[in-house]
Amino acid sequence: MEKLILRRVDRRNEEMILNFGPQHPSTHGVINFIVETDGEVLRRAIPDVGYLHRSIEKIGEMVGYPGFMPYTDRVDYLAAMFANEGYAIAVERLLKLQVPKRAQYLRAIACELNRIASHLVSIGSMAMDIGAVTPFPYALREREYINDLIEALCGARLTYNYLRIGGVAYDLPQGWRDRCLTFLDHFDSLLQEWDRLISFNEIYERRLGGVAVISREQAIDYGLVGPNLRASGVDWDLRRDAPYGAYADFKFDVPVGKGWAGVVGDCYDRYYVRVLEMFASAKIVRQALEKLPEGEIQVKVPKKPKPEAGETMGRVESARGELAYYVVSDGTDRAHRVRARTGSFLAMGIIEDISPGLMVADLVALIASLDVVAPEIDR
Amino acid sequence: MAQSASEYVGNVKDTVKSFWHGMSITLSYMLRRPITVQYPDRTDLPVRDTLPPRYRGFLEVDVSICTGCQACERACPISCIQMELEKDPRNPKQRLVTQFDIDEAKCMFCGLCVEPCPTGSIQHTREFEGSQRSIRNLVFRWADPLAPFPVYKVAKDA
Amino acid sequence: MTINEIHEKLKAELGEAVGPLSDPKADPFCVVKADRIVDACRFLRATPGLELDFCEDLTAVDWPKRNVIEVVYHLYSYRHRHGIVLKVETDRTSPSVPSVEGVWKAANWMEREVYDLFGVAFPGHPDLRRVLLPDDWEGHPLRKDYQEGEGYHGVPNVRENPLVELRRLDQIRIAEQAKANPPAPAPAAPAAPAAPTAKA
Amino acid sequence: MPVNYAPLPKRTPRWLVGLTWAIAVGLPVSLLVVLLVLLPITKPAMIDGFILHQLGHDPAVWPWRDLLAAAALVLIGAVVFGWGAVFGGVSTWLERKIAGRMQSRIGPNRAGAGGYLVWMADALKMLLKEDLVPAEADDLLFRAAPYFGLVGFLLTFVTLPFGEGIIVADLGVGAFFVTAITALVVVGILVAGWSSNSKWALFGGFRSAAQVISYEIPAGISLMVPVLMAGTLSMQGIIRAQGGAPWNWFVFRNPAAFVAFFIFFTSQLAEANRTPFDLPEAESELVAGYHSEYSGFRFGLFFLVEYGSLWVMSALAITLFFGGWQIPGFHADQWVAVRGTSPFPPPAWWGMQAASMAVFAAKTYTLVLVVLWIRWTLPRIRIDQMMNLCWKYLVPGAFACFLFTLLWQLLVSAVPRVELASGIALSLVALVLVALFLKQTRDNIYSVAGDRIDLSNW
Repeated sequence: MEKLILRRVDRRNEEMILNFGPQHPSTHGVINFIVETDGEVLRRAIPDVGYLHRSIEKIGEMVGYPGFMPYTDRVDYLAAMFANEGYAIAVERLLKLQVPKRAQYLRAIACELNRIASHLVSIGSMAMDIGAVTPFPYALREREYINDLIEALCGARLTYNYLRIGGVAYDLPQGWRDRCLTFLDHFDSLLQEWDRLISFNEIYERRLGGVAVISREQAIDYGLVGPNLRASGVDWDLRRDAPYGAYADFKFDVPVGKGWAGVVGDCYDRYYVRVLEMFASAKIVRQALEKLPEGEIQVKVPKKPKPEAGETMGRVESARGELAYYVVSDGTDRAHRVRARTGSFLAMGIIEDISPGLMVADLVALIASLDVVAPEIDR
Repeated sequence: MAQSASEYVGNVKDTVKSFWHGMSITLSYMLRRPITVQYPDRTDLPVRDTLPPRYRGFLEVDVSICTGCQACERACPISCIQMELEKDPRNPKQRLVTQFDIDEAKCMFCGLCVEPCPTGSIQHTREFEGSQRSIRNLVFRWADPLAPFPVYKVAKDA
Repeated sequence: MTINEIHEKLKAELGEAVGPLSDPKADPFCVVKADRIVDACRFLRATPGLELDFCEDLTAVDWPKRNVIEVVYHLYSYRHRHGIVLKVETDRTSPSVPSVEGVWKAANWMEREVYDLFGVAFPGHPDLRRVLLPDDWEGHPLRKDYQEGEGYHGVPNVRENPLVELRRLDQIRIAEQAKANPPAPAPAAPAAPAAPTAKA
Repeated sequence: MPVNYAPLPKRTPRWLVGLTWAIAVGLPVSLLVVLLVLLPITKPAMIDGFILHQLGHDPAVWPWRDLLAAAALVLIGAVVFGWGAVFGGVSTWLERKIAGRMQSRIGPNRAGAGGYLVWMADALKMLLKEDLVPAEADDLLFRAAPYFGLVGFLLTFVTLPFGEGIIVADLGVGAFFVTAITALVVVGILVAGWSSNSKWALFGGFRSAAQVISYEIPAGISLMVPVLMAGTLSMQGIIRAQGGAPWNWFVFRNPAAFVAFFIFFTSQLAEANRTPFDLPEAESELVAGYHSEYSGFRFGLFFLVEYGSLWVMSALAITLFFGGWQIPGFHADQWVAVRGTSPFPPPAWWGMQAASMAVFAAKTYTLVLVVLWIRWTLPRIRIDQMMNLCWKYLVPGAFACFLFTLLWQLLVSAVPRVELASGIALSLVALVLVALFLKQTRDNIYSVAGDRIDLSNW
């Protein structure tokens, strides 16, 4: 059965057609690219996704509202807290619940820690894809501290299931606050070391500067979100421009691409925006810990909530950009339709159109800079 | 592309400066103690004991206080808990649980079954090492069909 | 600019093709005729006061009772910080909605996903292929009446459930024990702790 | 189902530590001692003397003379191959251990104390693993490819010195011979890349061809700088032209040689496919590059060539720029004095030879450590940047150094003391740079709260 994707590849001339994936060290999960190369230079790289499709949206229609929460963790396991919060916000708006202040602060703390952990994996694996193997274990070492913190908070390292509809499952354990503050002190000294080790490395800047530039209009047109969008110069952050939960009380700066190593919107900008964002999130966690109000952490919700018919969209600024849960309810205790719109899915859409002219090594850099995660594409 | 002389020399200078810092950092890490621990046998104490109390490992049922209300069975999204209750032939008011199986191979350790339990008989342990010869061994059986355990009745005033 | 004003402007532009704004149960939306959706989108994107340049989401909802598949467009504008939700209804038997890929490039992949999981054809789409499922997959999974086949290319997707299996074996053993000593069975011994059973 | 936790082995058992030390020190040193004893004896002059005195035949007439010389050379070849293999193995262990520590993890420590025997385990595993040949691969070329590389790697030992008198054959064109022979390795890589019938391997092969061929030019030119200063192409001659003390080494005696060393070192990194030039086997792009279809013993050979060329590369750089086996404070005439005139060299001579071998091995090993260290710090360069770096930075730089050295030699012949002045000045500069670097490293450690130098658990 000849794959339809090969129709798009014109095989008249003698270019080499390469299967870049699905099992390949630098595709960050199970993604396949049909790559048409002329020597080192690519004619075109066509993404072929779907290897990790578990139809989570169909499960959303079969499992009740609270039962779907653990599945949201598995949409993007590197940033599971945001998926929880997106779904929770959508269902709370359907049920017209007011989440207590303390629960919103706990959500913000857990989410920002999770953002740091997700960005650490992203920049660590990006450095490894470019060839520097050593920064990866350093990034994972810091992530281990965060994993231990979140494990003490909610019991799991990756698929947290920490949030519930109407609030949060647990409160801060004993002594967690001080452990978190000591981690933040240690973490803040890391930026200058990380910069000296890899960010300002001449080869690193050369490999990423001016590569696969995405202009401002292109980013908006292709629907890029999050760090990929901000790196192209669009100053948009959901936490600041359409604040949800407790983000209105925090002051933090949103890094925007400035062409640090060449052009605004190139691979280096997408990388360095994530590095700066990590340290902005560290400030948010610090502010949230200081201003943590007292109060209960979850609103009373029936075991089988039955929201009245209607639809809503819960938007959250995830580590991979604006994650939106579009939930349609028809009055029964099961959702009629649950739709997770993720940042990585649209980032894949742009690869085919900016890949012509890149080299094989640049395709690796582009995939790493867009920080796509396979389960988030295929859901 | 024509490079000006200053740009040419600048590139060389940047390269040397950035290599200098990068190399010094990696050398500095070589002289420090590694942070990795050698699981499973060279850890100073078993990893199970270093986990925080809220860790969600394998499920454990305290059959003496299980009221047989099947709340956990309903709460589990993947339905990997299966219970079977029967009337006790000797005194009709007492119910017996003849089957209480949890399929830990399918369980995703989400913790949704622990919350609705009225007496807290089902809990997560800190046990996570689940490698078995066959996947069927991962089905934990908390009630013996031949000797079913009586359902616990919560005292009115408790 | 609130959603009502956008709706007024849209209604002024397209007249009867745009339905009324739904009462805000949760998020208000308005229904647009299928053939005028591309003009509506181009209008919403082009006019200086609106500039909905971000096609946030394009998905579909299947309503078997009303025999309709709704294609939902969530549009948003970064500059003006406002947005609107459009819906297009097509019948379930042969759903087809003109593609808005010309207006936003983001719609390309989202329309392919809707085609893949709902079967809605998008005439005018440059490369309408299945995006998630293999090319030779029959049926569209997210439809309410989707019957799951028993596997793909001979690979079964059903695993025998050990719990059901164990219950059947218990029945057999209880029956044997009842046959062995019919009078009152031995008093209930305390339950065996988590002993992995020896599979019969 | 809990794992039963055996009590933590407080210290590895005494006998294992002893065994590991025995092998770690014993194996390489014994090979070097065999080389030390064997090489001087198997010189043609010594063989003729041996035939004349011991066997009482006239060497010119005796029919078996050439056969005896050939047998001696075969024996030397085997020992040198042994030394290359052992060094290759040991550096695989060392690289994994250094990589581990630099990435703040432990590195191999299960086989033997400190994991030293892991390279023997690897070698054994490679022998036992099935070395399969892909279906449509070109059988003959596929099987022959590793041996091209191996020959290219082993032949360089012919002119590489080990000590003052310890060299297989002190050819008059030693340096030129080594540059020519290392080109054979790229033939092996190209053939491997093409014949394994995999697009990725083909990519790796072509990248390596482009890289090694284009980097031979800056290597060749920057190699000419010490040859100009020494006036001879023979390896021993170049070393004898340098003195033992650092200010007598070529690298400091001529500022252009200082630059030429870095150009030579960079291009040798590229020829040995080491980071930042490891494009041919870029893990994150080409999976494993040219040797992705190889397994078992054939892969072992490629592995041996890759790690063995570490020694060749460093030995060449030490010979040309850092005064090879010159023992500080021991001048050329003292060598002649200690040799004496008797046909069989006195024990004092053997002692000095061993000392010169030790100095040479120590210097080469430090340079090998720097090469390993670079691998775990720098990212990989892209192919067009690699070509750009070679043709726009290294080749013009090498030519500039070459011309500067010509003028420098004229200046030196006019004012001999300027060479000593430059030597002392540059070696002081080098000393200051190293001191600054170590201070910077120490600051890195103490800048992080709670960290301190801690070499336990090696």
